[in-house]
Amino acid sequence: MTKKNMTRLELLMDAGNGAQKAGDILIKGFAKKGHYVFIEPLIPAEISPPKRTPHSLSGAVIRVGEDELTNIGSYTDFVLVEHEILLKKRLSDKEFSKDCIIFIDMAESKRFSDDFEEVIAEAEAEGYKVIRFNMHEDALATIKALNGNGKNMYYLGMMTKLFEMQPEEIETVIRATFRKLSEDKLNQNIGIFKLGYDGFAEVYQENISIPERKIEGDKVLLDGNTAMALGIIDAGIKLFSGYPITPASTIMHNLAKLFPQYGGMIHQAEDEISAIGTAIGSYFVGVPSVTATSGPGLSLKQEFIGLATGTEVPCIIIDVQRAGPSTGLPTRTEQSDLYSAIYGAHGDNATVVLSVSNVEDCFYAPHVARYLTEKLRVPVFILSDYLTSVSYRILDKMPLALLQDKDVTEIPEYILKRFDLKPLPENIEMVKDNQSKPGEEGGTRRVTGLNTDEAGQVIYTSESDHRAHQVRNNKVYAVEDAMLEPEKFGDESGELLIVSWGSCRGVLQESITKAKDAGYSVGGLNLKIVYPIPTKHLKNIFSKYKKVVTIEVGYGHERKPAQLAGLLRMQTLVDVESAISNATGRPIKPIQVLEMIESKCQGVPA
Amino acid sequence: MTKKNMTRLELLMDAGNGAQKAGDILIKGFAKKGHYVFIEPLIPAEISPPKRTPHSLSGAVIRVGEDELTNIGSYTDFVLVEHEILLKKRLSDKEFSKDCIIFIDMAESKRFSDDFEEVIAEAEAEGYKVIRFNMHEDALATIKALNGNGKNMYYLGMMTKLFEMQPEEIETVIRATFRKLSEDKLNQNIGIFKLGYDGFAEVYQENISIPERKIEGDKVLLDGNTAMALGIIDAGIKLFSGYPITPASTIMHNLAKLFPQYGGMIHQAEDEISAIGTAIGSYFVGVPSVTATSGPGLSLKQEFIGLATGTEVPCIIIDVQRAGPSTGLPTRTEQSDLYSAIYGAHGDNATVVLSVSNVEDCFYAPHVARYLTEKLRVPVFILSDYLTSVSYRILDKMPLALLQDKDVTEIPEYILKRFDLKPLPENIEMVKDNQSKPGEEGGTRRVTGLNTDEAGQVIYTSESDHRAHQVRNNKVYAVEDAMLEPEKFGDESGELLIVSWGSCRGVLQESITKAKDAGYSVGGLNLKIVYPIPTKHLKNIFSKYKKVVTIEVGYGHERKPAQLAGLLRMQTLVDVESAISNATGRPIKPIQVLEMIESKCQGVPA
Amino acid sequence: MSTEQKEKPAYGMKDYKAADPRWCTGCGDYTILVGMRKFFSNAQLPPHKLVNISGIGCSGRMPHYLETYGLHGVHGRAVPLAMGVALTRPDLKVFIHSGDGDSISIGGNHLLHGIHKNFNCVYLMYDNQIYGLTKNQSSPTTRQGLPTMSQPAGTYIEPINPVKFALGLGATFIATTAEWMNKHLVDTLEKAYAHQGFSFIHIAQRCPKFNPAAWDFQNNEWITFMEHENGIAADPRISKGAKIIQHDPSNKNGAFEAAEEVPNIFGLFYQEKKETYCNLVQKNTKNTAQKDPNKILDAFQL
Amino acid sequence: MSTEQKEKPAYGMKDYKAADPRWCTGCGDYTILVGMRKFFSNAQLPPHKLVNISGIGCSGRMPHYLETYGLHGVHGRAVPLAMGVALTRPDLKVFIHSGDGDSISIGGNHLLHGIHKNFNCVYLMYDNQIYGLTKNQSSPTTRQGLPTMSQPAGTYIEPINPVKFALGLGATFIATTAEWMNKHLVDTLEKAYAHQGFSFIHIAQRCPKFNPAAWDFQNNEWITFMEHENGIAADPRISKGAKIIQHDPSNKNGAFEAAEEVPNIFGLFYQEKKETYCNLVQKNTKNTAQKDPNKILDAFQL
Ligand SMILES: Cc1ncc(C[n+]2csc(CCOP(=O)(O)OP(=O)(O)O)c2C)c(N)n1
Ligand SMILES: Cc1ncc(C[n+]2csc(CCOP(=O)(O)OP(=O)(O)O)c2C)c(N)n1
Ligand code: SF4
Ligand code: SF4
Ligand SMILES: [Mg+2]
Ligand SMILES: [Mg+2]
Repeated sequence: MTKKNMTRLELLMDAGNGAQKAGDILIKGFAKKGHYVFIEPLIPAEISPPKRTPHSLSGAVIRVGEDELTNIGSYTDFVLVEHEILLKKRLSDKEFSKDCIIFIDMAESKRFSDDFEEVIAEAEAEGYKVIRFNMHEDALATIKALNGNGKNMYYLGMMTKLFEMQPEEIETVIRATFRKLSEDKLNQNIGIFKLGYDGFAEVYQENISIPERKIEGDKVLLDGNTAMALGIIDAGIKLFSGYPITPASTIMHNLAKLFPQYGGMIHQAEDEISAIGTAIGSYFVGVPSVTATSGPGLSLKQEFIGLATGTEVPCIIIDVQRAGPSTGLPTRTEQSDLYSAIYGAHGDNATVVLSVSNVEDCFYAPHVARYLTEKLRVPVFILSDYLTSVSYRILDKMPLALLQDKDVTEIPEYILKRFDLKPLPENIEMVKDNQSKPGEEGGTRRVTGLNTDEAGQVIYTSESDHRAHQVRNNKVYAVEDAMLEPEKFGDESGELLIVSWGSCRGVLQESITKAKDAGYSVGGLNLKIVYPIPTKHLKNIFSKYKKVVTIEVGYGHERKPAQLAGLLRMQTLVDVESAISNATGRPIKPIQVLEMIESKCQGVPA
Repeated sequence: MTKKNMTRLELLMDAGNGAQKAGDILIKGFAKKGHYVFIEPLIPAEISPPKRTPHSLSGAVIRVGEDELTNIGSYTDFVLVEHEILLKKRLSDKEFSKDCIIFIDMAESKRFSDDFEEVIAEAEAEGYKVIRFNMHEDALATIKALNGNGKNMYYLGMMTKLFEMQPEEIETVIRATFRKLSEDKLNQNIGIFKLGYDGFAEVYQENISIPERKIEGDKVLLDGNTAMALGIIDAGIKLFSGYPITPASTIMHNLAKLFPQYGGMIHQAEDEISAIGTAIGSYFVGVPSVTATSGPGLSLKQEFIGLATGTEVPCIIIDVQRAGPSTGLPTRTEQSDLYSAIYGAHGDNATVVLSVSNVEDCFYAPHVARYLTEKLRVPVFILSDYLTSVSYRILDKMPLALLQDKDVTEIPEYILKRFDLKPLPENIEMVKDNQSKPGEEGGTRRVTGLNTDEAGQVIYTSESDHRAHQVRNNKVYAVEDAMLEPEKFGDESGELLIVSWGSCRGVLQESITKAKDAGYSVGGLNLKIVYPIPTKHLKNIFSKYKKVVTIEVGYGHERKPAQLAGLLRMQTLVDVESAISNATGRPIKPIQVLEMIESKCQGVPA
Repeated sequence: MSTEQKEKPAYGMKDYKAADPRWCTGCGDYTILVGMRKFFSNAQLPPHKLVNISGIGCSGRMPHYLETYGLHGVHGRAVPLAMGVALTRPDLKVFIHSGDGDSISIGGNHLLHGIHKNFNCVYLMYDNQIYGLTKNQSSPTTRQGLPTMSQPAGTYIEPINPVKFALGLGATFIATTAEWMNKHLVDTLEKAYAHQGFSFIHIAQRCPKFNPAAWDFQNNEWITFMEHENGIAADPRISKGAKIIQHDPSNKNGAFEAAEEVPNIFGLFYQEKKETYCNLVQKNTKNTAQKDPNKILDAFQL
Repeated sequence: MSTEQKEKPAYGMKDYKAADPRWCTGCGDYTILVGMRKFFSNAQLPPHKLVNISGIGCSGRMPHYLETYGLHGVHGRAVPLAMGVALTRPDLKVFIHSGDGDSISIGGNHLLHGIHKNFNCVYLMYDNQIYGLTKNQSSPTTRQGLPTMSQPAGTYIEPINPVKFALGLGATFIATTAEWMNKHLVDTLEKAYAHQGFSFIHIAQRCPKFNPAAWDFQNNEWITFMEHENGIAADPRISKGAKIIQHDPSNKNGAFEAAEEVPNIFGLFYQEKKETYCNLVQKNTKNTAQKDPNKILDAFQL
């Protein structure tokens, strides 16, 4: 039995065969043992592409450990894969650890033996250990009887054994998960599971054990988009107005079920333009609303975003970034909508952009967005990304803010602090003095995207135009003035400062810890609010390091800094390099960061 | 008689009363005397708002001089205004020279004497000389007979006298302009004109004379949008696809008349999204096309712009910038769509952005845009602005390129040079190897916004994603590598370098000359291509000055550099300040630049 | 309070007047503005309960001139804004003002879905058969052959028939009127307001500036009024010389046939009772068993 | 070449096959793909003269699987792209592939104007009454009451009737078919292709993944075929048990009445000859006296 305090495994199957279900059950098992998990589903861009094609790859990457996990890590130690084509596809991502063990189901090798052997040879050439296995005959028979379903239960059984879990406990979770199945079918599935469990000893004799821990406090298992949906409710928002798009859709799906239970409504519009229009209409009459989308939808919303700025109607836009440009790679991750959010609408716009680094941020970002947009009456973005939106984590149950029917200024300070912010000044000047809500007697007023004076009258003079610009931008400066020093990791000064935003925070945190352990003089800084940026703080902090770099999941080059790097350069004039700028659609690995640190610090720990 | 080698006058009337027509006739008179003119129409944002309201202000600002004029200048020396409300409105723009002479028509002062006197007092308090006049009774009678029309002819007569022009010559122009009027009406108008001419001696005894010159070479009188329309034809573009919007519409209006005469077509789409879609469809099948819009339309086109990048289909987008954000001030000028053009589409996009500084640029920009978009197969923007689009100038007749039915690589080098560019390398790598045009046998292929490999197959791997980003961005780097040193004015090194783009070039050029004359150590630099920017050249040039600033017609602040300034900072890390950043909707005045130079150079000429 | 005082209406037409309009002299938009104020005052609608929403165009300026709440949005997209109001504040009354270009050119998809969703509002389509504010381009309702700045050789194709368009989408209220038929206009507004759902009103509107020849004001012979006990009576001032026919507004196929005469026919084409989308969505929330917001995370607990 | 060789068609079905499709097993899109290839081969259309254009959705992938030129655009906006092709290259043949969401939700305005402009193309609306690619949300054609991920308590409102929608816009060709009616599908494609103008085909399409109960395959009793000498014959394999009626496709009012039965009625609703917008625009250029491009600036000379 091998003890590990952290490992990563992955289950790779054809789409529709239940890899993610099996993964879900497995992590609930881990959770019962007090382990922490971080799980990233691998989802095809098509629905159920033909089996035995690379496009059909569907799976779950599961990182499990003794301590809290902030990211998916670098490499996989154990792979369980249904057939050689999926293995080949995943090999190309280069995410297996050097002594990775790959369990490959040989069921289909009879018809495709050459193909199997070729891929296995390829894997072995990389130094991985490939272990072939065949499912028990009885299992195969049951699977046949179930029209091909149930294979995932066999694999689940194998994993249960590999990680020394109690099969009875897992069985309970299976029963809960499939409670809608007939008793018969359920038993068949459990039968397969048990055969997998029992048969594993023949396949592999080692077991992995992660030190167990007593679970302290309430834990929840949540992915980013579910947390965002719950946060929307807790923030006191009453209307979600959206249009389906991957990976934002699941926010809508969650709310479609939950929102009516908490007095809210969801509206599926005919397109993204209409969706934000309806959100603006709702906020104009005083009802907090939100819209959510991904890249292509963000491009479509730009005109209405400008209207929200001009009319001073609050507006919250969630953008779950995916790999672009254009339709791009809809089920891969990226962080490259930052400029589109800040600069996308024509003319000089005033906006605030929040980013989320983890599930907890997803939950609280709607609160902060609501606070900012109602105080300032400028559009506020929440930038999430594919990785954050689909990844599950086990985490401490969050305290609620219960802003339903409360004034947004009652937002607890710990939430603002989470986004490195203190409360805004009480009075914020508006372009238009009268900000009454429809329904208020004596308050009748008109808003427009045309330029107006303080009385709200349409006017085309030089002074009024200048004033309106200044008032709008002052709102953004007010945010900058209310920004605390951003979160930092590692050394307060030294050779290298690494800056991150959004989903890279976890990777940064882990990498800095490791680099410190290795003796490097390095610090980390993560931005939650990415527009405006706290220029004064940053200039001060940057001056304490020899070199400042960013890590971002998005294209960057020495001739074209990645997006955050560019913004930091513009505002601080420090030579911030985008040291890691993955345009691969895959998360940054801690190991990449460590290697970068090594190279930047000339390989010499301080 | 006062001799002046340059002056500025303006005619202010209620909308619909023909101020711009009178201005047009006047400048043709100036042209006959060999003077150069620069004329900026003042256009209300509504069609014909009720008379005697500030919204009704319609007019023509005319700068006239002995030498070629590049901009509208700083201040007006002579104002002819129909009534006090218009004067009051225009006073607020603060564009009258300190010894400005204002001729005010007292026709309406009987009913509004207090109002008249109040405004006149206000003007006089500013130090202007106000001269009241009344039209001749016979003129009033004819105007009444003409249903209120013809007042502009009276004013035209006054101006003709003021500027010592031959009334017969002007009469010829009037006859040509109104050739569709009945002989009777025409004579009535000319009668009014003559009364204005004759009556002026009683109003004011001075005359202004600008040294006459023999006209050398062919001259044309053109505004920016007409030149752009003509350039589109000469560049060999075959389809214009657009949707009406001020101030871009007149490109469409011009082409609607002209294009069919030269084998082209215009398509009015149902909206801006459709307009660009149709332009892309046309270019996909190999027919050069263009779309044109202004701010709100640009916001709507972002999704399709990303598609053009992703599919590698050529695409030219003209954006005639107007004052934003949102609907803003549709008939005022601004330069703040730069970021929306570069960064508006979600994800990492690859684009090139040209800007136009004058009428000649408007004519040649379509050629360069076509060259770049067909060579690189990325979207190419042409950023014009309200000021450039509506302003007329007298200029040398441009040589034609006649690219109709020619391969775009046959573009004459002088045109590229005008945009500080040399020819691109012959071979530019594409994401997709096969770039055949529909109709070509054996070339069948599919394009998509999804990520593809070099064979054009949809693929979601890390390597292909990374490669596609790199190939797209390399196209933009190829432009950067082909960029010459940008145009410079004044000193090659010294205290201060002022950078401009678009319509500010003329102001910059004139200001630098004046500042040099005053002994300041100052240089100017104007960018025609604003994305990418020639980073290497700029770093080198910037290093030769103590301070670098930009002048831009768009919001800027020490906490938020104006758009070009921000880009320069990001790329060069030089502390480029946006020293003049008008968010007033009015052009920058040479005098503003001079004052800025004075303050930056601590008031001390070198 | 004396009875005399009671009889004086609480809200006079003047109470709905805001900024001075900036339209051209003779523009039909003035008449619509008066009609709106007349209708508001007739119905004694409290100004603070009214929300006038518009797109961009000459017509889009309407909200600025009405002393109510107003939202002047972007071009072609008043419907989504209005939907936000209707969904969340059913206590407010929504009026949408939109030109022919705004409605059916750039705004076609929103109008389509507004009609389909049948949310509660009064929709006024100001049809001057031209783009006014951008100075004379063809719109989808411009008559074939009319030269404009965008189609100077004459507008290429036949106009869209807005009534057939609305019928094809299952609209629950469709009426046509003209701004110069003052009483007919106000009657139509009243009827539309009383209807629960998306009330689509097509209004013929003069644009003397760019499309002066769109309608003939010398005689009424080209005009047909549709009347019915459930419909709208012919305009008393205009009906002289006009044809008057009977049409039952519950007859959808008949409406489709009658619509062949648009834009020369005025009255109520179709009306039908149907639950509104907003009602259904609101009900869904109302009928769902409410949960304790303190326990929102409990279902995700391990 | 021998006569035997000559008789072998120059383009077989295989010649139109490109990449392997990635749809779910049992997806109706496969059948449409086969129908397209069958039709192309029947008509012997040269692959390089064909342009297949699509929006986003499962259906939007079609061009990738056809060995012709293809343009896979953005969601809901295939029509503008197609218009660009039709305007500038009338020698190419344009086919548009679009789902129900793509067509009538986000793409409604473009479809509206495509129909109105009546440009030359064959438009295939793949109606699986659901959003497939984004995993099971309500579309404008989803039947009322169906629970989906976006409307889990059941889709709120009645679907839009695509045929009435097209009729209301003055479409010149409207037919309905179903992908499992193989011959009817190919016949419909042929008839649509022969029509000069915007040929709108509504295709009932199975989505076994998310909307398996949309159609009943156990019997044909719910099916009505419309036949006529100028129409499309009932599908021979499906007609057993189905009702067959006569409908004259030149009768527009009759088409509107018959359309009440959509989506259970198949055949040609309406066809009319009308000049296409693209023809008119092209003609305008062709009929304009051409000027010397060397003299383009002369009119502006002083
Ligand atoms: C996105 C966008 N596109 C174009 C415009 C320019 N624009 C303003 S109003 C208008 C059309 C006006 O026509 P219509 O809707 O018929 O209104 P009318 O002025 O005739 O009342 C257009 C194209 C705009 N403001 N925004
Ligand atoms: C602008 C934009 N919005 C949303 C999406 C996400 N999206 C992709 S396909 C689709 C709808 C699919 O439904 P349908 O058009 O009926 O096609 P089907 O998949 O059923 O064939 C949506 C909403 C997108 N790609 N782009
Ligand atoms: S342009 Fe036409 S619609 Fe616009 S204000 Fe003038 S008359 Fe009215
Ligand atoms: S989800 Fe439905 S429409 Fe899409 S491929 Fe699968 S079966 Fe076909
Ligand atoms: Mg109009
Ligand atoms: Mg569908």
